[in-house]
Amino acid sequence: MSDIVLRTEDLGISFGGLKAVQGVNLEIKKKQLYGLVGPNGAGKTTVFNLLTGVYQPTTGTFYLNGEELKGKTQEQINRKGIARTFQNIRLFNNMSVIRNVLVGLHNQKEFKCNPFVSLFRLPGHYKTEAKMRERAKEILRIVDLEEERNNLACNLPYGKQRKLEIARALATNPTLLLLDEPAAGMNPHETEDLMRIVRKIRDDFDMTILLIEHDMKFVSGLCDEVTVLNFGTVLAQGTANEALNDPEVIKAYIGE
Amino acid sequence: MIKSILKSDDFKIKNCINYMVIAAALVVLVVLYNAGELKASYANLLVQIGYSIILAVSLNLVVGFLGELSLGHAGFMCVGAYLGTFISMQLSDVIESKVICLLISMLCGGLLAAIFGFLVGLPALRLKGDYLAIVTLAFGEIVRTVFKNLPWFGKAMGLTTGAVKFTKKDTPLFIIVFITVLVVLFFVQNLVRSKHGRAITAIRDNEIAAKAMGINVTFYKLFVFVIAAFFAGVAGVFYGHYTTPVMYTFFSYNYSIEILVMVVLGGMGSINGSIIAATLITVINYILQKELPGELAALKFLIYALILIGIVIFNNAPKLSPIKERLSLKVLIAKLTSKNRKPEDILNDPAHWDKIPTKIAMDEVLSTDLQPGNEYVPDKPAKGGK
Amino acid sequence: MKKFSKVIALLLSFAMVLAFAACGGTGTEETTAGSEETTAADLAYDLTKEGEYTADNTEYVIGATGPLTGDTASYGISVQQGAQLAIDEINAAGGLNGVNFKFDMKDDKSTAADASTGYDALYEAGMQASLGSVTSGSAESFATRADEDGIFSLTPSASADKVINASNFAFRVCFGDPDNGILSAEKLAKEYENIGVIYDSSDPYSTGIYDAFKAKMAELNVTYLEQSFDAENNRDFSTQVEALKDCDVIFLPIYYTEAGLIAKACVAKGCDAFLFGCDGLDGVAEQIDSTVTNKISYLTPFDVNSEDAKVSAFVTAYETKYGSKPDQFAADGYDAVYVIFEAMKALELNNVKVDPAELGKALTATLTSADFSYDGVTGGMVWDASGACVKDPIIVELQ
Amino acid sequence: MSILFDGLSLGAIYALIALGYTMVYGIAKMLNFAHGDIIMVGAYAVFVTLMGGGHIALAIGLSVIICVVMGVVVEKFAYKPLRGASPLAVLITAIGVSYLLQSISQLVFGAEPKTVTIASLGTVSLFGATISVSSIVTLVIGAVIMAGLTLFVKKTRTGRAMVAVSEDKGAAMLMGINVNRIITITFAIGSALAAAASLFYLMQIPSVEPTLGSMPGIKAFTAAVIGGIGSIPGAMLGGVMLGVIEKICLSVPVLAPYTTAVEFGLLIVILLVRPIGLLGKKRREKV
Repeated sequence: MSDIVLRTEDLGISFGGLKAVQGVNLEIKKKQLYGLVGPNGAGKTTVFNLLTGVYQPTTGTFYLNGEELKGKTQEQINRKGIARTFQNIRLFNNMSVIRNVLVGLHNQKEFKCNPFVSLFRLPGHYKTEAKMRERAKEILRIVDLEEERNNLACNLPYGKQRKLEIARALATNPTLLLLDEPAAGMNPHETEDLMRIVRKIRDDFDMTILLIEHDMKFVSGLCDEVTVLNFGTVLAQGTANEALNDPEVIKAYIGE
Repeated sequence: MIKSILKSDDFKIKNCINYMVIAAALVVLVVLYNAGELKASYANLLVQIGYSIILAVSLNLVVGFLGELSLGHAGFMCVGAYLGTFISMQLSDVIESKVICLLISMLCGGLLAAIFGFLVGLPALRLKGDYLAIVTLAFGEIVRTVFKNLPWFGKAMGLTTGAVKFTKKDTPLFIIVFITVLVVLFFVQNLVRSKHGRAITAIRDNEIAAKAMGINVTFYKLFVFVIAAFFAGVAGVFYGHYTTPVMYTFFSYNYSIEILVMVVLGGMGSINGSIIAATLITVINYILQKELPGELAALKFLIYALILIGIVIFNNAPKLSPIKERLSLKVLIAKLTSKNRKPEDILNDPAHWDKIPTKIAMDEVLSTDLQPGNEYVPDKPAKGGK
Repeated sequence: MKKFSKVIALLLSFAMVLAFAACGGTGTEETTAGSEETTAADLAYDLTKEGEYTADNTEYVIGATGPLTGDTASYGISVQQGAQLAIDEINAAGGLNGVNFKFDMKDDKSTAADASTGYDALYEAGMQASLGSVTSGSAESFATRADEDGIFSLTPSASADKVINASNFAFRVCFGDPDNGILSAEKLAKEYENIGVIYDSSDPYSTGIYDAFKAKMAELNVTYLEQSFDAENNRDFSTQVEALKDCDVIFLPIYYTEAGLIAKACVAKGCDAFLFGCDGLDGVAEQIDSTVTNKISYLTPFDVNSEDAKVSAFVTAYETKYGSKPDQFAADGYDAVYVIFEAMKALELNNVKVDPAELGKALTATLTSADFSYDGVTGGMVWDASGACVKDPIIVELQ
Repeated sequence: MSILFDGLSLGAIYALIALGYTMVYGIAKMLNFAHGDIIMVGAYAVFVTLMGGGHIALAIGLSVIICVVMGVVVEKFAYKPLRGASPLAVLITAIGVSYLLQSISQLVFGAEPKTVTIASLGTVSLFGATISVSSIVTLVIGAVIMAGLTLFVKKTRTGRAMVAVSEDKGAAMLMGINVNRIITITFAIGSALAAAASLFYLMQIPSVEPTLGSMPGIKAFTAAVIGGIGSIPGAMLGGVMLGVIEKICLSVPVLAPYTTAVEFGLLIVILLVRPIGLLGKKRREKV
């Protein structure tokens, strides 16, 4: 029981009369790579938004390592250990690559630094900055972006921007990493590379990862377990092969 | 340890050149002054330049770095000018030295303005863009209206500050102002070049992502408003010691806009730009006032307006950018220093102000429902169910 | 190396703070000028001395600042035109011993800071005497600065007492605000039953008169109805007039622009109260038309329709030159220049490069001396030691 | 009662100006700071025609034409080159245009306030209060103009195109709408409304000066924001509310000097309670 990282109970939200998501029950175990798939508009990103506090659920609740996080703000949830990437990339475009990651490191206990320490340039400031830089470089190394660290985020090619988002999320030292379509817009070669990185993150950091993806090869090649959503409800759950070959799922994707 | 400090960005020449330039200018001016070569008009102009720089740099924190449009900066200055100078006048009964009165009242005026900054910062948590702009404008006008009617501050007559005003016999005020400029610069640059500055610019660049990174948006927004208000209050205290009487008319929204113009012309998020623009605009105003006698005074605004429109259109019009590329001084300098950069790259440098999208992007203005305390609350499902 | 330069710069600046704090301490003691009484000994002067910035003067330079742009620009422009007319007349008549005069007014937008900047520009351009500034706030600023250099200032229109108190060398041509308020209160309390007041809470002139009026009325134990507006923000007077509709008289301690609007609001509201004001109301005739039936009168030293030869000559000359009738601001500006001219003539000044501080002391001594008076278009004037002008108001009635 | 009427007719003026702000904001997504000065231009047009002995109807016509031309010209030369640039740059340009118009009118007409003679329409007694006919006319015509504008936006092709542009410029362009033309039309309508406002303004406050437009402009902008910027009924509601509150405050002697503070305070309170204004539309940001 204790190795369940994320548990949702009957999670749901409705906008006006529209039930965007309802009755989602997930159980994600430690170090699991968990996929969330479904056709467009199935409510996948909405689930992410619920889990990160962008929306507040109208029904149900969710727990991270047994602690209820419903009702917390985005900032609080991030500090509790859920980090995410965005479907439409949301980098800090006018900052260099390394600074994007440094922002991710902002709340780490080891890098605490009172604003007044920085204002008055006490030695603590320099110590923290140097440590943060070292750590940021380490993280960038994992996603192969160390060389690019002084480039502007907005000047990176698309695939690298996606990787930078992952690095930035990783920098917040999460227990659970939510990746929203990480392979979207990547060519097969880049996708391969990304799969390797995701596995490496899981192994190196003992990370639990929940990801949304349309690329079925990516999902089936990577995920241990999969939940299929359609019209906001769970259509199928199980191992990647089971779920994706479920006749209901095939119907939902291909139509009647 | 020392090595890491020396290696940090603070000690790169391009990051501390502004301290050196200002300090050098100050030393030269002090020498000139002591030699009797500096006219009173220039000494006074320097005071104006000094407090304009403080205002522009502090507003840049809000507009350029936090990305919130504020049209009420003169309001904070007003608080500092009235309350700070009032305190200074009370102190002058006890303390003989005007300089010490000034220093104490700078702190007090700044702190009082900071309290107002906190109050204005609160709506900033819920409002964005133009909505915040009109609230800050409203705040400035409210402050002004209240001060113009309070009997302790001379009502519409204004607060006579003759007792603490710096005269020709005192320490030249410009020296204190410019030392303060250096101190303000020290604090502002330190803030910007720290993890906190990164968090602030992250909020500007993408507030949602910043929240998802766990940045405490509430804290940083308030923090920036408070700091900026503090410095504006200090500028106000200087104003009160520079001229008498302190009158509400000076602090109208037109003045807030003038400060904003300094920030925008200097470059959003560029501190050196703000310093240069504040200096230039103050000098232009001075020259126009001095050189256009009598009937031609109305021409001043005409010229000012044309310069303003011209610069903004030239700097921003998408169609003019090829011409600008050819003429840009920046490109020229960059070409001389590094040969392998293309003009487009140099101009697309994000340090160049017109390329920084601030959150004032109008399309985002109306999306107010994601603010803390105002999370999207879906309609309750129809009761009873059909 | 780089670190050192920064550290040194900072140390240097702090050292300077300390150094100047130290010398500032000694500097403050003798700076309490202003309202203290001056003695004749202080005013000993030497008119042969040359000033620092006046060495190149070929004409006597009289300076002033005033609002030439912005909300109050019309007052500044009137003063400027009146003063310029006087200068032209003086020069046409041969100046002072053949030396011409020059008048220069800088725009101050009615702000203290710009008045101070304008003062600097004028001083360094060789200004020898001044008309101070037009509105009270900037005139106070101007006078404070002028006091530092000992420059004489004779403000045409800044009526707040703070202005003449700010300097030993500051005088005025107009009435003081409290005089206006007290005179009006006495007159109205004596003659009328239902009294109403509309004042401008954003204007020093108006609040100055109103405060004195209020105090006097309390002293006389007379009640009245009070309404106010804020000229920056409200220019629609229907509410105020509505509230005072049943009064016999409405006291308007305000300027003529708003008074004209109030008169028109009276027409719109069917209010036929008598409108009574102070010198600020001069010029209201231009602002109203035949639809206004209310009786209007005001206390003023200047009546544009006066039969007096001096006044009508001035009005004709002004109209010829500028195409409109002069208002009280123009008349004050005109008189102020002539007062300075006459005082300089009385001093038998014959040095175009005269030091402004010496001239300031000389002019102050002349104006406060018992035998100096001037009879101008705004009446006969003498000055007391405080710088206030003593003259008799007349009551001008319209229609 | 009479205060209410005065407030309503003042509010109608604010509402007309606020409509101009709101429309331009809704469609061009810019704060047209110079809008108040267009009113000033309209007022001078009325003044000049009347002084020249022209009939009031001619004055109205000329004022509308001049304002519309002015609005379109300003749009073409000052704002159009900046389309696609940072909105802040456009804001600064608008401020520049505002200064420009003010200084030109001072150079042409002088700073002196000029009185305008518009035949007084007399007063009537209504519910025991004296009310000037001009304020009733202001109210009625103001209401008609606003109703007409609402119909125009809802029923005509151009009006619907305007709504489309305000919702999504890109999509509107794809649908074959000439966005530039729509923006120009919006400026023309906004300026025509400003001309109407200038006439009503002169009926109540018969005096023109170069800075005439700035304070009503700011007040009307406040009204537009109170009502929810971008919303036509919101602008009307905000304008009328502000007018009435201003008059109520002014009628209480103790409160009167603080009227401006009360008005702006109200704005802040309303925005804190409803960050999108009273009738503003909520829009959601996609995450």
